[in-house]
Amino acid sequence: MIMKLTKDLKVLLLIYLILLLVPIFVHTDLYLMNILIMCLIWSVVAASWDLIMGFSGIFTFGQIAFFVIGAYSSAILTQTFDLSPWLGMPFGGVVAGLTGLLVGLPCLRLKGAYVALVTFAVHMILAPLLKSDLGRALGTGGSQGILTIKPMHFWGYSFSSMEPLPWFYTALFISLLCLLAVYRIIHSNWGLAFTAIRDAEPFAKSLGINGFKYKLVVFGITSFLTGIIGGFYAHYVGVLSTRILGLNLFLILMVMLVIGGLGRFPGAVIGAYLATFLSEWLRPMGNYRMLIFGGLVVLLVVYMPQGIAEILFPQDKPGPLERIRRRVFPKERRASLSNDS
Amino acid sequence: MSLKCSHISKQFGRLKAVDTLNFEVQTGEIFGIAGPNGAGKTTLFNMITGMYTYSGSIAFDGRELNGLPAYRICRAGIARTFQIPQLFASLSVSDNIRAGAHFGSRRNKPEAETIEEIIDFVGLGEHRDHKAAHLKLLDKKLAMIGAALATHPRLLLLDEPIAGLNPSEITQSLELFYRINQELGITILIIEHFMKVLTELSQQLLILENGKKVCLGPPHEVTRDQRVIECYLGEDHD
Amino acid sequence: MIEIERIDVFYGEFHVLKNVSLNVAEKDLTILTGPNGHGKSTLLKAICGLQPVCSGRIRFAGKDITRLSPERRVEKGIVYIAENRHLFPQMSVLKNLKLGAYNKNARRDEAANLAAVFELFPRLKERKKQPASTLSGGEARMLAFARGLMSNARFLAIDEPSLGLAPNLRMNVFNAIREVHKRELTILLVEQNIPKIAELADRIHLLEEGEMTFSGDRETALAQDTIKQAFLGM
Amino acid sequence: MYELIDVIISGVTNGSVYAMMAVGLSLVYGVTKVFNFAYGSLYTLGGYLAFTFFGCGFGYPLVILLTLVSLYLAGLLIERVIIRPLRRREDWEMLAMMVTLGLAIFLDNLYQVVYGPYVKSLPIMFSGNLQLAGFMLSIQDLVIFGIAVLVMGGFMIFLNTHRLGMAIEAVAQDMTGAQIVGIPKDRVFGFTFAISTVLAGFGGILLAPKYFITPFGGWDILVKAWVITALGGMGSVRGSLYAAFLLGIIEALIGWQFGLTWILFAWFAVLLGTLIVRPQGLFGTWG
Repeated sequence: MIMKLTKDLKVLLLIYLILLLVPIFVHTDLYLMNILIMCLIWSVVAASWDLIMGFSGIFTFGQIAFFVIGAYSSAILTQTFDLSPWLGMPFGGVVAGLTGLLVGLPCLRLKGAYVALVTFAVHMILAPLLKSDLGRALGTGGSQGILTIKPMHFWGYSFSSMEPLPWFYTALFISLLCLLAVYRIIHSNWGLAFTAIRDAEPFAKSLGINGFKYKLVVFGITSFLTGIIGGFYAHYVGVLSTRILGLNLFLILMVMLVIGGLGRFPGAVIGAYLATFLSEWLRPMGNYRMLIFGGLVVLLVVYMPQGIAEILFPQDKPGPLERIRRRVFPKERRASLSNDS
Repeated sequence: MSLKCSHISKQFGRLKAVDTLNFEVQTGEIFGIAGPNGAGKTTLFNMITGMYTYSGSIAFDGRELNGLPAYRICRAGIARTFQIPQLFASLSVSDNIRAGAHFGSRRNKPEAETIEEIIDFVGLGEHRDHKAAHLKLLDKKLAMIGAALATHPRLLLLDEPIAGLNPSEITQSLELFYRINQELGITILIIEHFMKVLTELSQQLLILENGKKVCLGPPHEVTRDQRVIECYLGEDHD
Repeated sequence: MIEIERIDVFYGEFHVLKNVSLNVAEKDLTILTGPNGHGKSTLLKAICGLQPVCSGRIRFAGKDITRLSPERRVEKGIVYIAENRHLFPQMSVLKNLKLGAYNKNARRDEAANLAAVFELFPRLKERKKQPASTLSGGEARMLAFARGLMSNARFLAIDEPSLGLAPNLRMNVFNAIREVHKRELTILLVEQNIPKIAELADRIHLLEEGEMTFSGDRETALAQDTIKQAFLGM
Repeated sequence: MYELIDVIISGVTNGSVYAMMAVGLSLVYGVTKVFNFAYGSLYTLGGYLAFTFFGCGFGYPLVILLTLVSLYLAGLLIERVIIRPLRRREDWEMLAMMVTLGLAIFLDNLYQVVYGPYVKSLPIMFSGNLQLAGFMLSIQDLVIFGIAVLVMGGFMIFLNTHRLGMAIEAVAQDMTGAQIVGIPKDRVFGFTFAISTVLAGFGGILLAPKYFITPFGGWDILVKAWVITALGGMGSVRGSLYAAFLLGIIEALIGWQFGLTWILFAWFAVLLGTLIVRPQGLFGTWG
């Protein structure tokens, strides 16, 4: 296990090392830099979603809702109180995290499909809520959205949309922090508890794991991380509207997870990069883009449900050849099993 | 006295799975439970470990357990295994045991030390880093017992721990149960169908049928009891 | 009638049946005994198609049925009566019985079979409107048995019919089995309560740790201490 | 007062169609354990298919017939091609949710590509109103209500008396038991999925003259059918019926009193309230 930890981490750090150097070659290409920044943002959302869905086995559909809540909170706070976005982002995280706890609470007693329903309903009602009078009173700008969100700044230097480099390295830094947090959690005792509850809840409880507590914790922590990066998104893009709650983004995020493989940590990150690029690459296809994405999800789930992680990080499972061999020669398998002991 | 169950009952719809049952388990003994399928044996375990709500009282070392959630009962010093091996399939053997050591135990001993001791104790050294899902049945059972032991229990409930094992594996398991009882001083409650095993292992034997106590006493007496022979061993048995 | 040839069955990594062979002759009542958890039920399920077989063959009336779907086996007359019953809890007793006659060979005999079943278990007739979930343990077992009889079986695989039953009910079930056997049905019965039922048996088999450790006719079996030891443990 | 009764009548009409669709969603979950995210898109599919057949110049009876047959075949195909292969896997219920979500978005965008983003509508089945005890009842509404009730009633009778219907219930109540009596499990799964597709699509046809057809219009319906199903108890057909009428009326009242934007909140509030008190829904049982 110890060996595997470092392997996951190595992959992650290698990715970030490459990303650190990439701007040297492409920093003049605004379009490409923008895609890279979006990759960094979505990788955090995908990894958080994977933490709750893949590692903890809780089927939630509320991740984008928390992302949006984080984004709006940070935008509104920095605007209303004229605060620095550096404070807005953690504040967005906290609001999203608290909402996560609130949503998680009724989900504790519910079974799989019901949890999906409640969280999906949160996603579905968030747009009308933000557009409503109540939302407008909070400063969401109603259906128009928020049009002028403060950009980030650093030591008095304000980031501009024409210069991608500061944005890129800030995104790199924040997303790396968030992903390292996800990595730490997966390999901490919390992660142990999450996975234990997913794999065998009664056994986990009989070993002293408080199921309620850890399910709540995972709701809180994943929505917190998602909220932070949501805050960054708000300041980076500069405008916010409820359009982001449309189903396209939802599906693209799902593609990220399916490509990456559920519960295969750096998988979701890689899935996020691939899906973001794929999405950009398909943009000229117009309406066909989402058609292709939908079809892609169907094909991937049916034919490659373990995602790309299956290819990149094969686990100590018998490979396909071995499985066929075992099916054909069960006796041999029996002999080899008893030799082991 | 270690565990005391007084007038405990559990009903599922119209079915009385456990029906006003009374018994006491003495500290340090091995206490056997047998009875036909559906007699309420596993239900009883689920009640003791807080997986079911029930009526009546179960006290452990004088502390009332009824109403405590499962994880608190574990921390009170009761661990269990399951009939069909339950493990954290995607985690390694040592992580399975770590879960017990970290969450279940209140001892201040370093976790790593506990894990090593237990892996040695149950004899899973070579499988330490293997995924639980890929173990064979005996090793799964050993890993499950190991995780339970890692919580430093004073009472261990074993639910049909040798079902499906071959004779040499059974011998190995029984030896382990003795060592758990003798070396670690843990009281054991064991459900088993194999009469021979129970008569050898246990100091007291409880026979259940339809949730009711049929007979309770030292094994050699129980197996001669007419009612036990009728309900469990067969009427023409001698 | 049933010929099982060296079958192996796995549950995941766990080798449940190891190279098991068993023949049940037509119109015989064969008892399969052995300790719990040693593969008796799995063998019955393998015969009825509920448990895939890894290697080996199963033949019924001379034809290979190893890869046949459960419903095709029921059509051929192979009927399983499960130990844990598998009734349809929210349906009435009558509906449960009618579903027993689902396969197309049993459909036309539904009325006749229903009358016969009610004659055999008058108790069920009294309760035919009641949902199955409200039956007592013994009644539920009767219903499971009766539902099996509705399928126009040629071969019945009965899994521990006496389990958890009070002695009088147990006699009821045994009498029913005796009655059914008289109608020239072939029966493979998994049972631990041997002395009660042994007088009916033509052959007795002992399955231990997934291996057939004894096969023989009634007299030899009852003379053997191994049988007693194996399932009484003493 | 008159207005209130009008509102309730409209609620009951919508409720009847919701009930029909919720029964389909609940059935497919109860029997096949698939939580069908594409259910809303299949509702839309019904509308578009009918629209297409109208384009061929057919009249209502033939259009409905052709649409329902196509829906049935589509349901069989979907079950066979993308759901059955998943069933072998351990985590297939989760994968089934993802695959149907993918299918939903695929279908929605397919509609958009084929039919364009603008609303389509079906001709009104019956125009005119009926004067009854001082109330104006639209004949169209009455017909919709009548058809929905008939379909549901017929479906209930089918489930309770027909052999195949009983087989479906049997699989829902005990899958192994169903196999023991010789019910072909796979065929029942396929048939159930196909029937639920027909119910969804039929709902689409019935509501299309009133609410139009849009490529993404199914999501609203999915959430509603979903809430009804959860409120009534997953897999409980009877529960879905009560919940559908209840929510149909609540919806009409809220829309009338507070405006359309609050409808979704009301649904969600009712759902959450119920789930907190009874996590298994009104009539559901665990397991």
